[in-house]
Amino acid sequence: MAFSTIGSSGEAAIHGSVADALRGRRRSDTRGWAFEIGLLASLLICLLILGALILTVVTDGMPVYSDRGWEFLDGGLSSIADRAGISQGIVGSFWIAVCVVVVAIPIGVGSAIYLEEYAPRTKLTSFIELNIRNLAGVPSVVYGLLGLAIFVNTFHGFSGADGIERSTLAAAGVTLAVLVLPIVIITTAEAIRAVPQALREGAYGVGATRWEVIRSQVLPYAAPGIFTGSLLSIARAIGEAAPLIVIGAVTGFFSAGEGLNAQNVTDPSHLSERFVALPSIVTTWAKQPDEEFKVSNAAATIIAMLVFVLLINSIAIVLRNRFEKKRSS
Amino acid sequence: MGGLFFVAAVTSLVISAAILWSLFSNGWEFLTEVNWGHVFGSDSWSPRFDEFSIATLLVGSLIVTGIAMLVATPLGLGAAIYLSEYARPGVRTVLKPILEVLAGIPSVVLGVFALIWIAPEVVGRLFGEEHGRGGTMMAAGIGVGILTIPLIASVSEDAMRAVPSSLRQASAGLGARPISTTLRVVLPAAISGVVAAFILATSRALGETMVVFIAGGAADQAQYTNNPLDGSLTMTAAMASLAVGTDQVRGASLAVPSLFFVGIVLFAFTFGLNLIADRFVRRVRQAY
Amino acid sequence: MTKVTIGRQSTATEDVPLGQGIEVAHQGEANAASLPVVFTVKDLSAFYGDFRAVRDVTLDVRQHQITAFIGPSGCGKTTVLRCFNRMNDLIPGARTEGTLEYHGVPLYGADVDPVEVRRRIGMVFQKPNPFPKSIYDNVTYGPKLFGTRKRADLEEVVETSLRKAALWDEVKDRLKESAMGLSGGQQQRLCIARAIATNPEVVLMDEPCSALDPIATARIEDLMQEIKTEFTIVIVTHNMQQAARVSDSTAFFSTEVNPESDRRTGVLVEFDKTETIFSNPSDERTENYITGRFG
Amino acid sequence: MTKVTIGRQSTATEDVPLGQGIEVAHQGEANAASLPVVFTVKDLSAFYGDFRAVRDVTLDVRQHQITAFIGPSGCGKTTVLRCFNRMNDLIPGARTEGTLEYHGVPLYGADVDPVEVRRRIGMVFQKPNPFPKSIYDNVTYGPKLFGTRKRADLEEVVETSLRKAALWDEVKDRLKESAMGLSGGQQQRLCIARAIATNPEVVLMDEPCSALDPIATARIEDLMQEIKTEFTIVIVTHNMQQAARVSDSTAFFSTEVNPESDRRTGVLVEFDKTETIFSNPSDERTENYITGRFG
Amino acid sequence: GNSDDDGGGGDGASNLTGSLNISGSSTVEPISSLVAEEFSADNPDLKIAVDGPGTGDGFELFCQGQTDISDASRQIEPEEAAACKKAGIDYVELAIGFDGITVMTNPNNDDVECLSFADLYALTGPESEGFENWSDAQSLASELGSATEFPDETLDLTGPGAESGTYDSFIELALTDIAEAQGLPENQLETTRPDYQSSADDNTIITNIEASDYSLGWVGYAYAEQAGDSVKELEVSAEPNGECIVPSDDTIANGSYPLSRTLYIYVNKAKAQENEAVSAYVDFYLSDLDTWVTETNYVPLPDDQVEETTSAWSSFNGS
Ligand SMILES: Nc1ncnc2c1ncn2[C@@H]1O[C@H](COP(=O)(O)OP(=O)(O)OP(=O)(O)O)[C@@H](O)[C@H]1O
Ligand SMILES: Nc1ncnc2c1ncn2[C@@H]1O[C@H](COP(=O)(O)OP(=O)(O)OP(=O)(O)O)[C@@H](O)[C@H]1O
Ligand SMILES: [Mg+2]
Ligand SMILES: [Mg+2]
Repeated sequence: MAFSTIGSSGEAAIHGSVADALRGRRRSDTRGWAFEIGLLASLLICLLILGALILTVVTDGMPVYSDRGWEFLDGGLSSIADRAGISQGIVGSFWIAVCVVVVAIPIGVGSAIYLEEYAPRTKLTSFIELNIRNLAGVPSVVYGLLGLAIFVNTFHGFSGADGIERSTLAAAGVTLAVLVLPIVIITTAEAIRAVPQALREGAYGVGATRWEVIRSQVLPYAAPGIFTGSLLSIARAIGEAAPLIVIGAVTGFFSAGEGLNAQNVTDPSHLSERFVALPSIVTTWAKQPDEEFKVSNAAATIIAMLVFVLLINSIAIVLRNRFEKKRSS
Repeated sequence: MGGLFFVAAVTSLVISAAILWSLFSNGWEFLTEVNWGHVFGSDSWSPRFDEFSIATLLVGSLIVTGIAMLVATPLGLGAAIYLSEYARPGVRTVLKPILEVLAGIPSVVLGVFALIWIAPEVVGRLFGEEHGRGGTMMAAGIGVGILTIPLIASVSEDAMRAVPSSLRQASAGLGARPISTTLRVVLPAAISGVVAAFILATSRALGETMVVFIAGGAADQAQYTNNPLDGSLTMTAAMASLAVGTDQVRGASLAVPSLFFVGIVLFAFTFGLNLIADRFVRRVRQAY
Repeated sequence: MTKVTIGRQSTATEDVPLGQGIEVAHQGEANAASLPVVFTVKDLSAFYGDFRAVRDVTLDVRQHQITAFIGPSGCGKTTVLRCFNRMNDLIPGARTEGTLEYHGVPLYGADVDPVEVRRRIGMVFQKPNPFPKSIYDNVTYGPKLFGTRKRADLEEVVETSLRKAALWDEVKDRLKESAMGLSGGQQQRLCIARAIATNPEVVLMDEPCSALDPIATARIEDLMQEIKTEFTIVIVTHNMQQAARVSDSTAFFSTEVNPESDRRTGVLVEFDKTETIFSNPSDERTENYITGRFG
Repeated sequence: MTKVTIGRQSTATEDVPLGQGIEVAHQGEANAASLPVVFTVKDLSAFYGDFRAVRDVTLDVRQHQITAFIGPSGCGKTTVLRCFNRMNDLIPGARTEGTLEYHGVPLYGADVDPVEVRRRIGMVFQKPNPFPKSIYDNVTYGPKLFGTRKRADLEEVVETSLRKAALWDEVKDRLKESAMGLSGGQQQRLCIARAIATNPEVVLMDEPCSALDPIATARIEDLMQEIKTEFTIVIVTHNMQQAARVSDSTAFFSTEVNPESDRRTGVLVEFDKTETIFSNPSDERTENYITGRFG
Repeated sequence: GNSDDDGGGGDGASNLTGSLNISGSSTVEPISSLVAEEFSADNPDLKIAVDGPGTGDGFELFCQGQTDISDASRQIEPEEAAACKKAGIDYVELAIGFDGITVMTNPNNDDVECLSFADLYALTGPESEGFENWSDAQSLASELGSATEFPDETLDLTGPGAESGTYDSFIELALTDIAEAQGLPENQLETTRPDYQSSADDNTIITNIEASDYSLGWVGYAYAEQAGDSVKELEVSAEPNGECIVPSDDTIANGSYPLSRTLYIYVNKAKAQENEAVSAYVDFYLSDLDTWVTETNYVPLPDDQVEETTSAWSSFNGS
């Protein structure tokens, strides 16, 4: 090494040797440079794909809106391409989201609280946790089979109906709620795990009971995380098609009240009727031979769906980033 | 209060039980009545001809999943490494959402995208225009791959961020350049997380339905083929087709029971993969 | 064998017997022994799962005294302290063996409710951990739990507690502001205020100053001297001078490496009047430690 | 004003002038000034973003000497130390002002490659941070980076480095086993071995013993004495006795609260021969600190 | 609680309630959907659902009494009729229009213009299993008396799945007779070769046709028309070397095009009696048959057949 002899040699000499030693090979590190470029590239490719996707959908779908605008959203299904609208799909998706909020989120948050705050470290507990992680990985189409066998065939779609009328919106909604339940549980559990132990100890230290600690410290602190997780799961549910198909979304014409007025959309009687939802409409139309359905209408429906889904997602993402920053500082 | 929450937690067990019950109580008819010669002997999946060549579906799933992984692994891993090791905080907050948005795209959308864009623009250009005119396993595979990129990216990024920065500092302190630190310290330390990401993604791809159903180039019935440029059915696509064609048929042929039979096979595969992945993930957690 | 003399003023040269050396914040040690015993500890061991973190702890904590725990890192000070208000119940698998009585009542007795215990025995932690709420809400958190609802009462509690915690003057105009905006030292004093707001009999403090700067540290040390007339205080500290300055009795813990498992178990080496511990400790390990050869 | 005398043997009563009080591990201080200067620091300030963490640092680090940084928490010891091998470059927004020369070469000069700097100026961190690899791979990590490939060479490096780090005998039979299996003290010595394996000129140590038990600490202190003949060492420590025991020169940092922003900025209070700092410091803050009035 | 006035307008809002379930042929679905759409404009509170899983599946449901009306692209088969009888379900059969089956190849394929049933049998019949090339079918075709020259190119065969009426009709119209003449066993009279790319989804068929230069496939006339120039419609002759006829509205309506079929709806009598909506819907259906059928690209019935249909309905409905 260059410096073994430093003690003896003169300062000036050293200065020189050190100077050019340190000047180093900064510019010669091509490997590292290429590596970094490659990595960045893979990210940019993802960006590209996203761009292509959105561009395709918009170029194919936008004409429908520029031609028909509100009419397309407000109109009902039709076998005439330039009459067809998606109001029934919006109604369906709306109620599916409601089911998620009403069924999945309370149960999910509840289980997460139990697992993080109450559960003793027993075999049962770790089994439940393993079980939840596995449920999160079960293919959505399998959940469809669950819905078909249990909610449709066994519970008659919660509507007491018979025959094909058992394939109700309620059955679909509950199925999707079940499908996103593991997601709610996992995200909530993470949010709760992120609550500093110091906060809990502080509260316990002045003699709070477990529930008081959860209510006054844990939940408030974890709220943003829980909220984010819930939003993401709603978005997921709105986008899922496979289970709907398996349960038996209507493929042809379907009348569900008329129009996109608040009164019709929020009419809970839809729950006990057969259904379509935005994703199932996309599927049916994408499989039509008629280009107007297959491309234009399908793309237009996708735009409507993406607006919902991406809106919800980005709210969630922004929220989370905002709080991550707050917390880290 | 605790009791209430406990009940909530237990519902997840009920759900799993329900899934198993649905699959087997309905699949039972198939398992008992099918002529197994038509399951292992035949070379085509066509439930209405009582041809149940599971091999056709397995190979279909294998090919699509394989293509998906070939697409997703390099992209997802590359993105993850960049975000966790190279991107400055500012850049990160700009780039990360790309993946998160991508993760939010519903699979139907990617299905349509694969059919009307990937098929002609990617498959068509790469493998000859005649292969780009319709759905193929290639187009579907690429679509599914895109769908799984965010999964691979986020899981392996988490794993790499779990590597304590003290190790990076130690490496830098010894005069290592970022590339050495990444390849020799961070990746080895995070390897089980990366593996887990890969397995999880595989399981996700295996279970992905809509993309293959819409862009897989076959419906209802498929001949055995191992050429990615053909159309064929995966397990999931076969289920979807059965559902669309037959969602209201009650037990006439073995068609509907076969739907649940495929369900059982698919469930078995994904369940196994998830279990393995879980092992790896937990190894990451224990590591530090 | 030479020795280091660390003097308040390095110019000082004449030697002084160690005992008086300590700035004694407490008179009449003579009758200390006569003060009522709050905690009786006999052969206490604390476990995490099947790992024995500390063993053979035997000491008495007396009323209106400040008892200090010192010792190298990992010797079990925190663990023992957290047994005193059953804080360890929160850690899965944590348990104790041996005798730990609070006014003669076995703290780990079957019919003892840990929540009640913590209402009588408050705690201040190593890292200031105010709630992400207003200063006011932080102090009133405990009293509200115990049913104090009237605004007037609460406001009184806030003022008195903050005064006792020597924080009132600094924050009286910003009670509604978030506690997170306070400096580390202020936050710690707020935590003390929060702890005494429910007026417990005992206050346990785990290295309350280790995260603070010298000035804040000094404030809190003075504060302890003031409130000890009302409360019984047990304090864990890494800082021998601090123990010497503030405490009446000192327990010195150390660790012994268990040869086969080579995990280190804490032991109580010596417990005695603070001045004794620092003037002529009877155990050589204590001596090595306080002379700072190690740690 | 009374004072505490803490003696190696509490029975000792006769007084000794402070200077000799320090166990001097280094003879011939006289010619220290003649040793070549490795680092020249003039009016150095270090910033994180626009927060000035430490300012007005002026000192010389001389070859084959041990220079200690002491001072209360948050006073910028680590920050300054990490400027010496540009580790702070890794922290976004971290920068310096003022002069920091290494053998007369401005370390932050435009054409200086931080990677090259770190190859000559090794570092040992507060928490032992061995790679989750085998002991062998840990030590050879650096040499391999710089192109040493031959098995024989590597093995030699491993043995010599581990010997210098006084670890060889304990691990020579288990070189292929994971370093995570070592005790804290062994891990820290492994990190030292890893740092000197690339044969740097300078080794920077940030509280290398703070995570260790007394015995391990003693080992590492002795170790420093042995290797200082080959390397120049800069060490940050919280433990004054340690600084007194091992270092030739000592820099005492303290913090000043900036009234408006009320963030605390570190300042170099005093830099001098270790014995001077501990016997008659010229600054009162230094004195207060070493007499342990503040934690 | 929905507002009665609505976009539909139309003749007299009778405003029925209850529900109406229609299923069956995916070929007929567009027609029934269109009717349903117009009908529900007048009856906003009536729940109508139209599905198109396929004629076979439709009759399954119909004969279990799950649906009120079943769309069919062929007449009900004996087994299906038996099933209905067993379930005590009585029905009226109403013809509503024509659908041609179009035989298609890829526009780039210039070697083939017209195929006879014999050719189709040689290319797609049960005996053709395993044929990879058009030319593989040559010998069988000539054996059946056809003079058509097949190119020596890979044969990419695609068609509807067994559940669709189009599939059945194709076999009935083109294959079965020859199969019998060839003396095939029972179980092979009613099938095509199993080894072809089939699909319930006519779109997939079209795209498969587009996908290969020497593809061959068949699909409903309507779909072929919509697909436009992306496929090449072949002429068809019933007899080997007979007159080649191009599929068109006329040739189909006047029955000269051999590969055309009649479309039906089957109405469950009992339901029609107990559920006012059913009969009202059928009335509405028949009131303007021509429009519905043409609007959905099918071929309307000639007037005399319209007469038959309406009388068939009124004779039941009247009684
Ligand atoms: N939650 C826990 N689970 C398992 N072991 C623990 C836990 N907390 C502490 N320990 C172990 O118990 C022993 C005593 O820890 P404790 O924190 O009481 O030491 P301490 O004297 O407070 O150290 P310090 O001075 O660093 O705070 C240590 O060996 C530690 O590793
Ligand atoms: N990465 C960072 N970003 C912003 N500020 C930092 C960062 N690291 C340290 N600081 C601040 O710089 C100041 C000096 O920190 P530093 O770690 O150098 O102190 P120290 O003397 O090493 O303290 P200790 O003895 O606790 O290690 C502190 O106010 C700290 O809050
Ligand atoms: Mg502690
Ligand atoms: Mg530091």
